[in-house]
This record gives sequence, structure tokens and C-alpha cells, in this order.
Amino acid sequence: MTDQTIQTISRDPAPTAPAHRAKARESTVLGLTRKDLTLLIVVAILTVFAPFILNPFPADSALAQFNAGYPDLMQRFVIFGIFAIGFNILFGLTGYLSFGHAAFLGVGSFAGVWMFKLLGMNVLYAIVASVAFAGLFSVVVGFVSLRRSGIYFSILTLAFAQMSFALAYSVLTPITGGETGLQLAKTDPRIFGQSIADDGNIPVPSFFGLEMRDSTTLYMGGWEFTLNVGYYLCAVVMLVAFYVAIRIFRSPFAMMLRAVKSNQQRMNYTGLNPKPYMLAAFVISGMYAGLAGGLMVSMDPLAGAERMQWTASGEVVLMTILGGAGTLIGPVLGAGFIKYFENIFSKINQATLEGWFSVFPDGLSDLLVTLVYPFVGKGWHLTLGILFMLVVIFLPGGLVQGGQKLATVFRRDKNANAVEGPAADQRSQAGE
Amino acid sequence: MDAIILQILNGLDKGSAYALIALGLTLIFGTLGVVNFAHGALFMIGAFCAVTLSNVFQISRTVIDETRTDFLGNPLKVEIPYVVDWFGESAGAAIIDWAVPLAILFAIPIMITVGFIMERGLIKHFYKRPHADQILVTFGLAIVLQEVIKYFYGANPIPTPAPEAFRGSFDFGTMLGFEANQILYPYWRLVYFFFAAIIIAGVFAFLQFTTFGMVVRAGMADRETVGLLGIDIDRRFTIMFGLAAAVAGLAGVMYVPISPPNYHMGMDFLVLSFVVVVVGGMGSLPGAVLAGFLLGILESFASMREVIAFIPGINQVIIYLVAVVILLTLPRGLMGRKGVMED
Amino acid sequence: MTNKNVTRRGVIRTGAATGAGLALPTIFTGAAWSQGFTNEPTGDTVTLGFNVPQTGPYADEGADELRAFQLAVEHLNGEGDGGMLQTFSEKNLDGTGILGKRVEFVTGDTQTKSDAARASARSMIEKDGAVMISGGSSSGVAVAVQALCQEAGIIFMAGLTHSNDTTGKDRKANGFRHFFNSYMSGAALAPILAAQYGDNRKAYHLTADYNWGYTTEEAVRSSTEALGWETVAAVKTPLTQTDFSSYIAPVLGSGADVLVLNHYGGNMVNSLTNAVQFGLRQQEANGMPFEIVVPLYSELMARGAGENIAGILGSQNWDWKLENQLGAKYSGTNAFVQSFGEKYGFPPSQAAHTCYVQTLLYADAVTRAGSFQPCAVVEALEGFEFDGLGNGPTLYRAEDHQCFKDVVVVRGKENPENEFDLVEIVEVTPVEQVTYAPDHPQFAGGALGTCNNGA
Amino acid sequence: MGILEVRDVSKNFGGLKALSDVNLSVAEGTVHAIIGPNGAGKSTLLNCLVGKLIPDTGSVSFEGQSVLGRKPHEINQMGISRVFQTPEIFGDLSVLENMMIPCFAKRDGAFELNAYGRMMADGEIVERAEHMLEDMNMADKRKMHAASMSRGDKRRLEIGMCLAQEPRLLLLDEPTAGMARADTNNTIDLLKQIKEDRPITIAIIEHDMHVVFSLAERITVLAQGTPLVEDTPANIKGHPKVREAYLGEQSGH
Repeated sequence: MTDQTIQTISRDPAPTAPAHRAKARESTVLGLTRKDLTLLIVVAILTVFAPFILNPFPADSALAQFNAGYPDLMQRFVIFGIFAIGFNILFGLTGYLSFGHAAFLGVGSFAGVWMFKLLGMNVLYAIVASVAFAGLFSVVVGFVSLRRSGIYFSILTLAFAQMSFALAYSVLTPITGGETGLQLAKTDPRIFGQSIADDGNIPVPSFFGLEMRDSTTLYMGGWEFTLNVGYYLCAVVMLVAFYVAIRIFRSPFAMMLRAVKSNQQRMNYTGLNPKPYMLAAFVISGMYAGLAGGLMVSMDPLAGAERMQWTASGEVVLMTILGGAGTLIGPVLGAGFIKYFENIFSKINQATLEGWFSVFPDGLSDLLVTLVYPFVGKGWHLTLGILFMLVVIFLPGGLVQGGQKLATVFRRDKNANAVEGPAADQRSQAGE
Repeated sequence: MDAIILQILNGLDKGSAYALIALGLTLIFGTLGVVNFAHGALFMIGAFCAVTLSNVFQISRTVIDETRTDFLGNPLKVEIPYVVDWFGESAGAAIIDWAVPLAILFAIPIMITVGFIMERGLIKHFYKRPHADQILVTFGLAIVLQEVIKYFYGANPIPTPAPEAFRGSFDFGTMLGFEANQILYPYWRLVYFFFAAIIIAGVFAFLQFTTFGMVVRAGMADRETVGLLGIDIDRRFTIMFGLAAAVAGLAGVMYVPISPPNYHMGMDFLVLSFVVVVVGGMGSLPGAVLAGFLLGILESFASMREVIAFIPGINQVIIYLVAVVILLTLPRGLMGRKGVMED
Repeated sequence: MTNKNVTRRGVIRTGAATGAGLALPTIFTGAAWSQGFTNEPTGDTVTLGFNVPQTGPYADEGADELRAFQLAVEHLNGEGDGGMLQTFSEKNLDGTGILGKRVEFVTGDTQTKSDAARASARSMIEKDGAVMISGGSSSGVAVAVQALCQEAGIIFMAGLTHSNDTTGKDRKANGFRHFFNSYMSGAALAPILAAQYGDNRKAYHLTADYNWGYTTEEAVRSSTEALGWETVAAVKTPLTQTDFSSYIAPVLGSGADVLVLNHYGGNMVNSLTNAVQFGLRQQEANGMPFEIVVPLYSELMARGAGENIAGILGSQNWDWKLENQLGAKYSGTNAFVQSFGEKYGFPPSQAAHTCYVQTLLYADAVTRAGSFQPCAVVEALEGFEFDGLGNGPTLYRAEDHQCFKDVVVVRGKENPENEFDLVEIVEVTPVEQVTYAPDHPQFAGGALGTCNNGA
Repeated sequence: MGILEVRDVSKNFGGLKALSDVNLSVAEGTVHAIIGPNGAGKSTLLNCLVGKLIPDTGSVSFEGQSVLGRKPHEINQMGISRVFQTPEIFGDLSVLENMMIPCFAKRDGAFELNAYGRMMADGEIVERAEHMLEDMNMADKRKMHAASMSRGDKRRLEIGMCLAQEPRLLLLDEPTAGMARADTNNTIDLLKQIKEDRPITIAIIEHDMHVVFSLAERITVLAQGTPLVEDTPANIKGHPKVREAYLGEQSGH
């Protein structure tokens, strides 16, 4: 999948050749072109106002069930967004499908919790350590796995991740906490902090005194909006990560990666060594995963080994492809989509449904509950599975392509498409 | 020594399950070029064919027995299966007892139909799509299939035993000159192994000795060339999909007495069978079978306590470790061809 | 700046009356965690959070737990026949909800993963304003969610969790466990095993390779070894294993004459099925019939193992036949079975029972404390003695928040009459025999800490 | 001493002798063609020159340095570029990007972790690439998706990409295979132009005698893995051995 770097590409030769020189020196802000800057600003605005945007329904209405603007879920949106952005740097640019990326997230998480245990509760320790350790681990895994390509590469990464999970769950229990997960204890040294907080409990993660769990709730009419410190920290980190991802996508490095994907033979015979490029991409994306893991434990300082299981790796693959691989914003959308389902649909139970449909006569209400119930609550997997299939079948370019299709319906001007347009478009036509 | 013989037997048995699933998987991949993540679900559906048939045989009419009471103190309702009514006490009981072997006949048409519907309805449209899309859509399908099964059968495993005649175990030891009870092996597992061997041999014979098989093998080697010859390869590939589904389904049917089936058994097997296929080499049928048995046997050895005591945790990772070692020494697995799924 | 008039509320609303009161144009602000205590219910309802596995291998157990929770909520709100409210030794609950507030509940899916369980618990706390979390079907999840509740200032009433750690090294002031534990299983089983199978047995343990497996193996080993048994070997099996043949096959040749399966759920079903397939039950070893023991029984899983459980000994927290077979000491059992059976058509599992009881115990503690404040509830539950909830006289010990009560030793029936009647009660081990000191080595290393109101 | 020296190179595949004792010297600044019937070992020889295959015996040196044991990208960095039989370009990238990659390779070497710089802001590279495209007469196609171009354009782009690296030796593997006559002539003109503009050495493997005789200054004829004869085009044309072994087949052309 090529990406928007090729927004300059069209299938027809441009008739205005002489103008091109000027374009090469296009003016930039923060090193971004206007389009990229617009995208970044849009994402920034959405992120900053997410607590409001995600809580569109009054807290007392029946639809409040669909509100997603509470700290835990919002944090998850951005953290998995980071994870997927990083995964996309590898998969979207090089086409190498890693089935073991969750291992890096897990290693980052464990490193983060260990920092909380050993050093102190400042999230900075956890975040730095998680990125570093995930980076180191991905150097090792990448060095070995990148000796093969295609599905052989996928299976190698899968094998490493599954081994990590199986060992973390069992024999490595002293390091990883095993089944329960690695948790904090009052007996931890925390040499730069307190072992036990003044209130007698384990201290909570904080950023130079700002506690991650601190929230302020705004009440506006029937609406409630929770502004959470942890979420905003994650959001800032995500915006930085997103900005860096844009820079990477627009860099010569990314072009080399796309070149590797496009034609490794030509790459070799152009005097370029694909291996270090691939390894660098792998490590960068592993570090993104580690960052996500570090943030995850900063928000909730317990790291379970399950987050390294192959299903977790599969999840980030799904997020990326669902959103639109190779596009900048797609993975973030995909992450949000899946996490929304997991957290909102799974909580709709029979009683909730009965509440909604109680306005209808009894028979109809029962019928509706019977019809809808298999798809929500414990049936949320079913709905998710169906949606995967629908998206893959009808929107090969992922949600980004869906958005683009919608945009063309509403706008005549095809060129004024979403910033992400060309990538999804190309992807759908690529056919490989 | 006896322990080693036992583990080889275990390995052969595990290996036959891996090999059967991997065989279908690699058949679909080799012929259609599709990475089918729903293949595990086919195995699971096969298993539930056996459960269903067993349930069907046990459809009963209810008789109220006034002499006994149920847990709430109401008169006990006794269920009498219709088969018992129709065929008499002993024949009826025998039919119920033999539900699993009988399910083979029941499962074949069902699995082929399921395979056809899957191929025509969904997979067909994904031949030209990237492998990532194939993985995603078949993964979605696998989730849907297993959730549907869960909806009807619940999440708990459902015990469905082998016929009475095959319960108990066979004393290999005495045959080989050991003391009695040293090497015992359950009859049903022996049945499973021979069943798997027959199916594998059947598939190979079919591909080797029939014109149909020849065309399919040619198609696996070079899909486009065969297309140019004007042979309706697509229709044959549909049939291949049905065949692969049937193989997976039968593997599932026969597996039911070994461990009670539940809705996620397919996923449990899926990842392992992918490893098996890749270790065997993408697109290679003998490779898949070989890798299945190899990994089965190594897994069995790794679970011996003497081995675990030596390398703790080895039983947790053995399959993946072997996969890594094999892929690093043999770039395309045991018997893979160059250029298949390497990009 | 706090705002005590307004609170975060549950989702299931019947009336919109409260909405009007909130429709003020002013913007109130207040830190969500800095009210009197987390999620203080100030309206006329109170929200409880039931966090059970709805997907994954324990989904059926989760479903049974959910049924019990629903029943408990009905009974607390004065609907249905009242169940155990009539037999409970405390008579504070009168069917008017808790402290006059109608009980509402939200549910979440633990997926039997500690991460997912914590996420779902957090969402119930942050989004739905749950003031208590209960449920769960595995110890990893229970420990993880308990730690979360401690941090958040929420009461955690554990569901099915059997590992020693839950009230041992990972105990928390805000967490309470009604269910029994590995130590109790070992202590209850050992004398009966010795009595039934002799005191010179050689045991071979297969242990699920994770925390619960370890504590169960340790408990059963130490109890049986104290009575003269010998442990030949203990082999760890991967959690994801589905075919245990390669672990079962060497058992006979090892010189052991008893196989202890420290497995639960799908592991138990498969390992037991495999063991029976390998004909272990028909064999003789060391001149004695070969026996299999499953320390923790689960009715739902027993159903999965089918006829393979016949004759196999194990322990349970509770069984629906207790009162019928052993008399009024276990009163409450029939009342619960009656209302559960009437509503759902089959008898409840022990998972359902413990969840039902935990909900009632919480409601009662709040009523006695006169407040939902976690620390007040903790105080009311610590050292609380009660009866009439199906297990006979029971103590919630203050030192570790573990319930102490009789343990039921059961055996798989040879000829079960139906799929709900798979086990028979062999004996009930009296509470004295399973009581241990709070600092017993198997439970050492933990501290409750101080209760957290979450202020 | 030529720029490229091949000494006693042999290569066997199993029992098959693909090359035996090949000696070849390409003089600096010339266009040297290697011709021969199918299976003569032309492609094997080429692959030995660029590091894709390692000869069993013998030596290959470029400007006095051995190329043996070096990876293809290292050999390329020494100054050898290769054009393939079917144009190998980066199909998913735009034409301009295709051209920029060799410019980066020329300036930054085999690997440079430039993940933060803006590609299009690298004026030097963009300028070079644009310049090269103009040279190749492709400036108007700069925004095109490379895969969507005609075969002739792809070939032109590929040659341009090779030249952007300013190689001292350009290897061409049947550059006009499968091309229409017009495209072939364009390619010949292009190569002539290239030769005129810069002091480059070109080694060309070719089937099409029209191409060979239009371009080559020296010709080596390979047959059954050994060089049969090496001479000027005029002499080769009349050489009886060549006529017999090779051109005889072509006479019906």
C-alpha cells in the first residue's frame, strides 16, 4: 500500500511540467505541508475535544449507553491509536505483516511496571523504559525474523510473540506476574519515590505530581464531561507520535521502505541495502508498540501477560487494515472502532435492551430484545466479526476509503477529497 | 524406553490431527492461493456435526414418572429417545452409542456444502485481493461461525464419547515384550491415527492418480498456465475447497471423543496448523503432513517431565521454537517452493 | 470545588425526573474521585457492577453468575420470592433496595483476561458509577480487579476465585472473598482421600502452569503429604493445552497410584477425559486401584467431562443438594435453589451461589453500616458472622477478608439421573478443619492495607 | 587492463557446466556486447558480475578491485549499475520518486536513516532527479505512477535511474527484449546519446543483432559457457566460427 506521500501522483501526466520546480520547495510549517498540517490540526482538535465529542448523549438518557467519553476508554482509544500508528509504519510502508507486535507492547508494559516498582511512580520512568526495552527486544526479534520475508516472516514474528506469551504466563511468573499480571506492591523499593503513599495505599502513577487518575467533571445541562489528566497526557503523547509518524511518512526513509515493498531487486541493484532499512522500520514500530505499553501501565499499573497473546497481535493487524493500512489516520480510526465495540457493545445486557424497548408493546418489545440480544453483550464478537467482513468486502481501503466515498457523495469536487484520499484509492486498485 | 514409545504414539496421534488440518489448509492455499483463517472453524463445524447427530439421536419424548421427583420436588420428567421407540431398547442404544462414527456420513455432505457455499459466496471474490484482505475476511468469518455455534451450543465443552467398543485401551507393551500395563494406548486414538492415515493417503492418491487431481496439481504449480489450456480450473478449485472442508470436518468429527468439543477449538488449532503449514513449506502437501507429525512428536517429547526438569517451560514453546529453527535453517520450510508467499 | 448534588449515574433509567433537576445552564465542576467517596449514590438508585466472563472459555459460568446476580437484585428490590432473604440470619434487608435506594446493575465482560477485566471494571466505575464490583471466574482476574478496586475506592466482592493469593499475598482491604480456596480444598480433601484410598498412596500431580495451579498443587501436596502420602512427580501443563495425552501417558509407568489434576475449566475437562481414555481408572498400581482426584470441582465443567467424572473425588464451595441431604444446618440452600430453579429451570452452580451470596452480604453490610462508604462497609463485613446463606455458620475473617465455612467434598456420580445431578456429596468437612492462621505460609506476604474510600 | 576483468570464471549448477574458464576484459569507455545463443551462459555471467551468483572458480574485478563475495548493493556502490531484461522499477512509486532513490543512493550510500527529514524538501536530490528526468525526456511524466507507464517508458526510466548514480560501468541485460521496433530504435538512440554525453563504459548482453551492431564497439561471442571469439563488430560479422555457431541460426531473420 502506498501512502499519501504520493498525493502528488496522478495517473495522468501533468501537463504543466515547468511548474514543478517551485513545488519541490513548497512552504512548510513544522516541516509539514499544508495538507499534512491540516490533518494534524484536525486530529489535534478531535483529540483535545474528545471528552465532549464522545459524550454526545445526556448522562440520563437511554442513549448514554453509547457514550464513550469516560477516561478509561478514551485512554484506550489514543493508546491503541499509537500502537496502530506504529504498526502501520512497518506494515503500511513495507508490507511486512508482523503477527507478533503485541509482544513489544507487552515488553514495554512489563518494563514500565518494573520502573514503577523500582524507581518511582513518575510515568516518565515507565514511558522511557518501555520504549527502550521494546526497542531492544524488537532489535533481536527483527534481526532474526527479517532474514525471511512474506508469510515466513509473519510466522517467525508470531512464534516469538507466542513464546514470549507462554513463558510470561508460566515460568517467568516471578518477572511478569503470570496469570494475574505484574502488579505493584507496598513492598516495592521505589527508590526515587515512596513505597507507600501517605494514605497507606500504593502510590498512583503521576507526572511530576499530576496524578493520572485525577479528573474534573463538567456538568452542562444534562450532559457530563470528564476531563482526565491521564487522558490528556496520552493525547499529547499520541499527537507527538502522530506528528513523528507524518514526518516519517514524508521522509526519504519512508520512500526507501516503500521501495523495498515495491521492488527489492531494484533496491539492491540501486546500491541500497534493504536490511537496515527494514530493521529500522521494525524497531521504530516496535518502539511505538512499547510506548503504547508504557502508557497503558501508566494509566493502569498492572500488566497482564495476555496482552502479548497472538490474538492481541491480530487485533492491531485488524485495526490497521480496518482503518486503512498505509494511510496516516486509518490505523487510529481502526483502533477507535474496535475498542468502541469491545467496550460499549459488550456492556449492553438484556436488562438494558428491555429498558430501551419498553416503549413498545410487550410482544414487540420481547421480539426486538430476542432479535437484538444475540448481537450485543456477550454476542459482541459476532457483531465485530460481521463488521470486519462487511468492511473488507465493501471497503478494501478500510474506513478511510469509506470516509472518502462518503465525501465524494457529498462533494462534487473530487480533488478536494479527504487528505487521505489517494492512499486508500490506490490501495483499492492495487490488487497485488 | 516404554516412555519413549508412548510419546512416539502420542506424537503420531497429535501429528495426525495437525496433519489433517494442515493438509486442507495447504490444499486451499496451494490451489486457490487463499490464506484461509476460517479453516479452524471448519474443523470445529465438523466436530459439531458429530455433536448434532448425537443430539438428534437423542431427541426424546417426555414421560412423567410420578414415582420420582426432580430437584424442585416436582414429578420427574423422563426423556425417552425416539430412536429407542423406533428401533427398540438395544438397537436404539447402539445407534446413540455409535453416533460419532455415524457422523462421518452425516458430516461429509454438510462439510462439502459448507465448503461450496464459502468458496462461491465469499472466498471466490478474494482470489485477486491481497493476502492481508483474505486473512481479515476469513478471520471475520471464523469469528462469526464460532459465535453462531456458541449461540446454539453454549461455551462449555460437550462430552460426546466414542462407541463403547472403542473405549478402554490397548496394551502395546505385551505385544512388544514389555510387562503388562507399561504401554497402554486408547483404542480410539489408534482409530484416529489410522483414520487420518487413510484420509491422507486418499487425498494423495486422488491427486496423484486421477485426471482431476492432475489438473489440480498443475494448477497448484502454475495457475495461469492451466487457465490458458482452457480447462475450467475455477470449477475444479471449488471442488477442491469442498474437499479441503470435508477433510477438516472429518478431522473434527473423529476428534470429538478425544477432547469434548467447544466453540473455540478451531481457533486453538488454527495458529498451530498455520505453523505446521509454514514449517512444512507453503503449498507443499507432503511438507504439511511431514511437519504435522514432526511437530506432534517433538511436542510429545517436550512434555516429558524429564525434559521439562532439564529445560523449564520447554513444553510451552517447543512448537514455536522448532518453527523458528527450521525457518532459519531451511528458508522455505521443509519442502516449500521458491517464491510462494514470500512477498 | 465539589458538587454533591449531582453524581454520576447508572445508565438504566426508568424516569426522566432527575434529568430536569440537572438541566441547569451553569457548569459545575468537580473531581470525579474527590467526592465523599467514589461514586457515592445520591439519587434514589444505586448501581452495582457485575463483571463476569461473557466470552471465552468460561462464558457459561459467567452466564450462570449473571443469572444469580439478576436474581439477587430482584430479591433486594422486593421482586420474586425473596430467596435467601428469608433464611439469612440478618434481617436488615426488606426488599426496598439498599438503604431505600433501588438497586440497578451494569454488566461487563472480563473475557477471563486480567487486562480486559480491569478495563471493563474501570468503565463500570468511571462511566456507570458502580459503587461495588462483583463476579469473575478466575483468580487472575479476581486479583487484578481487586487491586483496581482498592485503588479506585470501590468494594470488590469476589466471585469464583479459588487461588490462595486472592486473600493471601494479594489480599486487599477493599476486597472480600466468600468462595473457598486451595488451602481449604487440600485440608478438606486430604483426610477423606486418606480414609477412602489409604494413607500410603503415591500421587502424581498435573498442574496447570499458572498461579492458581501452583497454589492448588502446593495446598494438596502439603495436606496429603502430612497424612503420609508421597508425591512422585508434579508436572506443569501449559494453559493452552487441549490434548493431555503426552502428560497422562507416563503416569502409569511412574509408580504413582493416584493422579491429582490441578486443572480447572477446559483444562480439567480435557485432562480428565484423556486420563479416563487411557484407562487409568481401570488400572491397578502398587496393588491398589488407580484413582484420580480433581481438587476443585465445577458442576458446569463436570458436565463437559460427562461420564468421565464418575467416581472422582473433589471439593466444592457449595452444592445445591446440601440442605436436602445434610439438613437444616445448610438452610438457605433450598430457598435459593427454589427461586433460581423456578426462574431458570435448572439448579444453580456454586459460581452462581457465591455471587448471589456476595451481593446479599454487601447489601446487608451497607445496611448495617448505614452508608455505602467503602470503609464503613469494610468495617461492617470484617469479623461478621452469619448463617442461613447455604453454607451453615460462616465468618468473614477480619484479618484477610476470607469467609470460613464448611467445605463440601463430592464425588462424580456413577449413574447420574440428569445433567445437573452429576455429583454426590461424600462428606462435609467442618470449618475447624479448614481454618488456618492468617499468616499461614501459603498465605504469607500479603497485607490488607487500609481501606480506600477513593476520596 | 580493462575496467572490468573476468579471469577464468567457471560456474556449475549441479552437473551442468554453465560457465567454464571465461576470460573477458571490458576496456574503459567502450560499448562491449556479449552475444551468444540461448543457454550460452550470458545471464549466468552477468549474475556473476553483479554478485547475484558467486563463481566456483576464477576472479572478477572492477577497476582493479575484486567484486567476488560482495553483495549486489555493495557492487553497485562500487560503480556498476544494471538494467534488467524486464524493466525493474519501483512500480508503486511515482516516476519522480523512482528517480530520487538512486540519487539518494549516490549521495548517502547504502543506508542512511533519514526518517525525519522531508523528502521533498531535499532540494539537491529533487533537483538532480528532475534534471535526470529531463535528460531522459520524461519530465512531463514525473507525477505518474511508474507501473502505469508503457514498457518503453519503463525501460527509459530504468536506464535513467541507473545513470543517476553516475556508474562507471552500465550492464544491460537484453534491454530491448520484447519491445516493438520503434521502441527498440528509441532505446538504441537513447543509449547512443548516453554514450556521447558521458565517459561511461557499457556492457550489453543482447539477442537482437540489430541492436548489437548499432551500438557495440567490441563483441564477445559466448557459446556453451566459453568465449568463442572476441573482436570488432565488423570482424565478428565475417567470422566463420561465429556464423557457424551462432549467426547461422539467425540467418533466416
